[in-house]
Amino acid sequence: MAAAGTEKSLKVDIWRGDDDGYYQSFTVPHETSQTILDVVTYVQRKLDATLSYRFACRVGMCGSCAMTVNGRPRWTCRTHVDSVAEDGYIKIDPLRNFPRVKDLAVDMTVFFDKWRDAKARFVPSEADLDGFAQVDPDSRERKEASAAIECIGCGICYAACDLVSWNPDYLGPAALNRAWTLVNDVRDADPNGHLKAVAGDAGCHACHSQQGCTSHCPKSLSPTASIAGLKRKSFAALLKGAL
Amino acid sequence: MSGRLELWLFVLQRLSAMVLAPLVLIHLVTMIYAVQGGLSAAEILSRTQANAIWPVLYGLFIVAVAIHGAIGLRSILREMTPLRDKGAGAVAVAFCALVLILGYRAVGAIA
Amino acid sequence: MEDIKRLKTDILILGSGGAGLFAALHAHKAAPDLDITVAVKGLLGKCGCTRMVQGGYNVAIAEGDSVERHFQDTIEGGKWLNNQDLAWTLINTAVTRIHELENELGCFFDRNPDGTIHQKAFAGQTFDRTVHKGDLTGIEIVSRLAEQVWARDIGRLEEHRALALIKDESGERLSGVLLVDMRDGSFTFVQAKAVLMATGGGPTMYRYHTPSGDKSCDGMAMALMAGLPLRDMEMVQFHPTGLIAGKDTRITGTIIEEGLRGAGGHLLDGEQQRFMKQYDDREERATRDIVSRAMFEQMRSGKTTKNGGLYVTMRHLEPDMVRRQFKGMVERCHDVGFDLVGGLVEVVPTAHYMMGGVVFGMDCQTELPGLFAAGEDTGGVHGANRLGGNGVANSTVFGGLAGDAMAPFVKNSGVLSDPNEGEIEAAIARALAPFDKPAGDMNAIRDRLYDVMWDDAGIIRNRESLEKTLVQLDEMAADLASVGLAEEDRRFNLSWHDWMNLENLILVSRSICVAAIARENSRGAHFRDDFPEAGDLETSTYTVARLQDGEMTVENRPVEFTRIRPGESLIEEDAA
Amino acid sequence: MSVIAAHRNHPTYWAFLLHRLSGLALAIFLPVHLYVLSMAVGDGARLDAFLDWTQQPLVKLAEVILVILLALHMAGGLRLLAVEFLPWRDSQKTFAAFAGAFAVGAGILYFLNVV
Ligand SMILES: Cc1cc2nc3c(=O)[nH]c(=O)nc-3n(C[C@H](O)[C@H](O)[C@H](O)COP(=O)(O)OP(=O)(O)OC[C@H]3O[C@@H](n4cnc5c(N)ncnc54)[C@H](O)[C@@H]3O)c2cc1C
Ligand code: HEM
Ligand code: SF4
Ligand code: F3S
Ligand code: FES
Repeated sequence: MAAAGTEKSLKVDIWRGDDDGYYQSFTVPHETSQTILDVVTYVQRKLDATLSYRFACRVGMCGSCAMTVNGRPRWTCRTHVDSVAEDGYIKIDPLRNFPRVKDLAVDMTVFFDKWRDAKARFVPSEADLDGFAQVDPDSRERKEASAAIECIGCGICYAACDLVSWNPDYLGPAALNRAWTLVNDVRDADPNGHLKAVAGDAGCHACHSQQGCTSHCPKSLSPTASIAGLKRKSFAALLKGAL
Repeated sequence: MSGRLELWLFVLQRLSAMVLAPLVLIHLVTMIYAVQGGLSAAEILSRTQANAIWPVLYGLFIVAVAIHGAIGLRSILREMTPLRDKGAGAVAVAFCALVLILGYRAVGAIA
Repeated sequence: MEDIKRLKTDILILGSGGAGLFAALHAHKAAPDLDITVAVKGLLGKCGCTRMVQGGYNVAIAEGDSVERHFQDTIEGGKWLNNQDLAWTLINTAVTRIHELENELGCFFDRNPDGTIHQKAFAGQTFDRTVHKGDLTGIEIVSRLAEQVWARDIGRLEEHRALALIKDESGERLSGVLLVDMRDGSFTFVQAKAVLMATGGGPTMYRYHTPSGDKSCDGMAMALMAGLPLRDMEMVQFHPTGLIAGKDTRITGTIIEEGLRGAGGHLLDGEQQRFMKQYDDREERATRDIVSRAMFEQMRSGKTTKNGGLYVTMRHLEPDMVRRQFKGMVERCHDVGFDLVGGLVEVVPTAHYMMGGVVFGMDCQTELPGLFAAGEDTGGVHGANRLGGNGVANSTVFGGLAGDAMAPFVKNSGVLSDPNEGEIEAAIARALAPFDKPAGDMNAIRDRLYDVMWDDAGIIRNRESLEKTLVQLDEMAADLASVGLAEEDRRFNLSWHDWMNLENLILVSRSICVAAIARENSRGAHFRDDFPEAGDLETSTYTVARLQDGEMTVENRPVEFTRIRPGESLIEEDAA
Repeated sequence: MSVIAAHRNHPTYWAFLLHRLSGLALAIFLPVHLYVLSMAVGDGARLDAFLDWTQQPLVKLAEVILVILLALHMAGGLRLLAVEFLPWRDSQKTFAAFAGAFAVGAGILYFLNVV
């Protein structure tokens, strides 16, 4: 492929199969504006039509395309090859901490189930359904909520966290991060319910602030800070006897 | 399971840590100061027996560290060894008891 | 014969964009005892275009604004081709829907400094009425919808692709939908009392396109195969600025915000010269269709960049302003090696949205009893052009209405009718066809489809180019039919799905071409250089395409001006 | 390949690891320490003999390490308490560095005084 042999090429090792699998090596031409998703796509389109992977939006909005790239969990559609290749070498694995489906695709069900178990969803108050609650954009609560709200549910934090591997019941950084936005949502009718849901045995207190979540979140969110917030709030609630 | 155990353990561990921090600091500073002359039993005892504050501080330290260390060990065991809730809990309780017993003997000795 | 799994459900929803998720929630609310299943090509809430909405959600709630004004803008934007009753429903129900989104589902839209809801300007509108959450409104909406669905007892068939609408023996009623479980490649027939088609169209047959990768007009193709009529298929909206990052890059075609032009960004040709002045006095700030056409002409003249596009640049503007105001865009460009703040970013117009789609009524019913449709799969709401901000309103409004309608439909007249087994078998045979053939170059067919549609059936078209395209589409269909897949392994086989995507795209492209040939004028998104005039508004017609015995037929039907006629206005001050 | 998996190779993970290992080491050491101290009960000579034994360089080194660990653990613990109880965000990395520095400082101080 490399035109006149001048272009560089990449050596790419890709995990094939499910839990029992192997690495398959490919040589992929290196392009200037190439992302890891492009590399994977190239392999599927031109080199091995059976390669499985997942993506949707192509631009970092859907959180479907996360994989492990040279050992780190990343969104592949927004990871420029040049920023991760080590001497022209790339190794791509499926996302850690998830059951594998095939090749680079994992089963994310557990991640969504935990989101549900963390009761990480808005609880409306019956009273106020017609207007818009007045919310000062500079209030502390709104700022806390805003700082954490733009999660795309990519599961990268979940893959980066050792607690998830050590304690399979642990709700994980993303679900807790979402719960924190709700605890700070002045419109939510059940802040205590949210705290209760995350203060269980595998909830926010299981987190040891490893901060793998925060250092890998492609949206630069800090689940660590959100979880710390939940720890504080539930601590206070416990002392007040509200839990 | 009450569902609140972890929360209580968290609270206890953080509170005990907050208690330990100044105590350890004091201990470290006195140790650094004390070892300058070289350690001896008499020297230790003369220092600790001179003021009733020492036994109190060390007594507090023992309680705090027994709780704190036990909870810490429990997480490590649960997370990094095949021991799960029960086993880790048992080890933690044993640790706690051991530290309390040995600790009280030691504090008793220096008082 | 293939072993297939059979499931039964009361309500089957295809797709999990704004339309699908809203339908699920509304149907569940209306009748919690019904069994509801959402089947989706990707993961629930993590695919489709609603998630990609950046700008926001149009709704007339501000003081001084009115539903009449919003309606007027929508009809004028649609160049008088809209089904006015549908548009009226859209605009009125959007008011309910936005409150529902904010107060019941938990979307946390942006506020003004005084704490009231913020509404921003969006092109083509006489009032600032776009509710938003930063420039990631779609993520907020779909994430909130998805988590509400997860929290309820609603079934999910994720990574299940709908292949065909299956009728009952009589052929008079929908029996269910044949799906393929993409993970293991097995087939499932889901028999349902009501089915909602909310697969979201998506003009991904053009070389440059914005929608997410899972969209390949599957719903429209299934509708055509089932003999259903599609209206306004010639109306494909192009967005002026998509990224172009070189061959084999997935990010190519995705949107670079329009706000860049609004904020003073310049478009340059390959020689770094501005060119918009030749086309419009407003230069870069002209409307979407004008800028897209100008760019297309410019590209045809050959003065393109390395990757075959043009440039947008902000380098003459205050770098801090650009960095602050367009943070997301700056980062996105950076991730593929472009410097938006101080350099040049390569852009092209890009196929964005299909105004056309399945003919449906106010309660979202289609011609086929048991089949409902909502969202981008449907036609008629937007006419010849969709206002920015009316797309997500459309999918959430009609998705919700479909849910409201399906629940009583199932209760009152829903039956599980037995499928026509022959149809199931035929659909399976069609899906499995490529496995029997020797591997071939599917990429070449895809490239050809992209190029042909882009060059001859896209931003500028005429009879000759469209007829040529139709011939080529037939050739491509024949080529595709002879191309097989190398391996038998059906598990998570994306190449197999690519094959089926192509098949659907080619079919739907044919409907676009016949409709575009039938419309001998230029309106909104449809521009024919052999008929550049808009034509008489009073006698406006809309196109309806159908597949009948393998032939794509089309007819023009008169638009009914049920609420206002061209020249009239519902806005009091205008009328006075 | 590096000694640590790439996803773990960031300052706060190192901080976590050090904190955990130091905590573990302390937990193992503490009972011993208390046992030895309790020998002071009535039998100063045994403790003194023991203290003499601790004058051996190897034991000395072990002691220094323990003190470093204690300092490390405390600094790490304080960092954690700050992360958890003070509404700070991105200062964590600075804290990790600070913690390390404090530990080394205390250790050296001890070392200098002892040797
Ligand atoms: C980049 C971008 C930006 C946009 N910005 C705006 C904006 O600012 N404002 C606005 O109003 N509109 C905007 N739009 C348009 C808006 O996104 C769409 O109008 C609307 O979201 C369509 O919703 P939908 O529910 O019909 O389809 P989608 O949200 O696209 O959902 C379709 C669903 O169907 C699934 N599906 C597809 N095929 C199958 C199959 N065969 N079987 C099962 N499931 C299937 C898909 O996976 C997906 O889940 C934008 C669109 C794009 C692409
Ligand atoms: C000097 C004051 C101390 C402070 C401020 C402190 C602080 C902390 C904190 C906050 C934790 C919680 C870590 C987590 O769960 O993520 C912790 C864990 C721990 N501490 Fe301490 N601690 C101190 C002293 C001690 C002492 C003297 C011991 C010895 C027994 C000890 C043993 C442990 C253990 C074993 C853990 C578990 C480590 C882990 O879970 O990773 N600590 N400490
Ligand atoms: S918090 Fe960040 S890493 Fe985790 S799921 Fe959300 S966006 Fe992804
Ligand atoms: S990585 Fe895991 S341990 Fe806590 S800070 Fe993040 S959730
Ligand atoms: S493909 Fe959507 S985030 Fe990467």
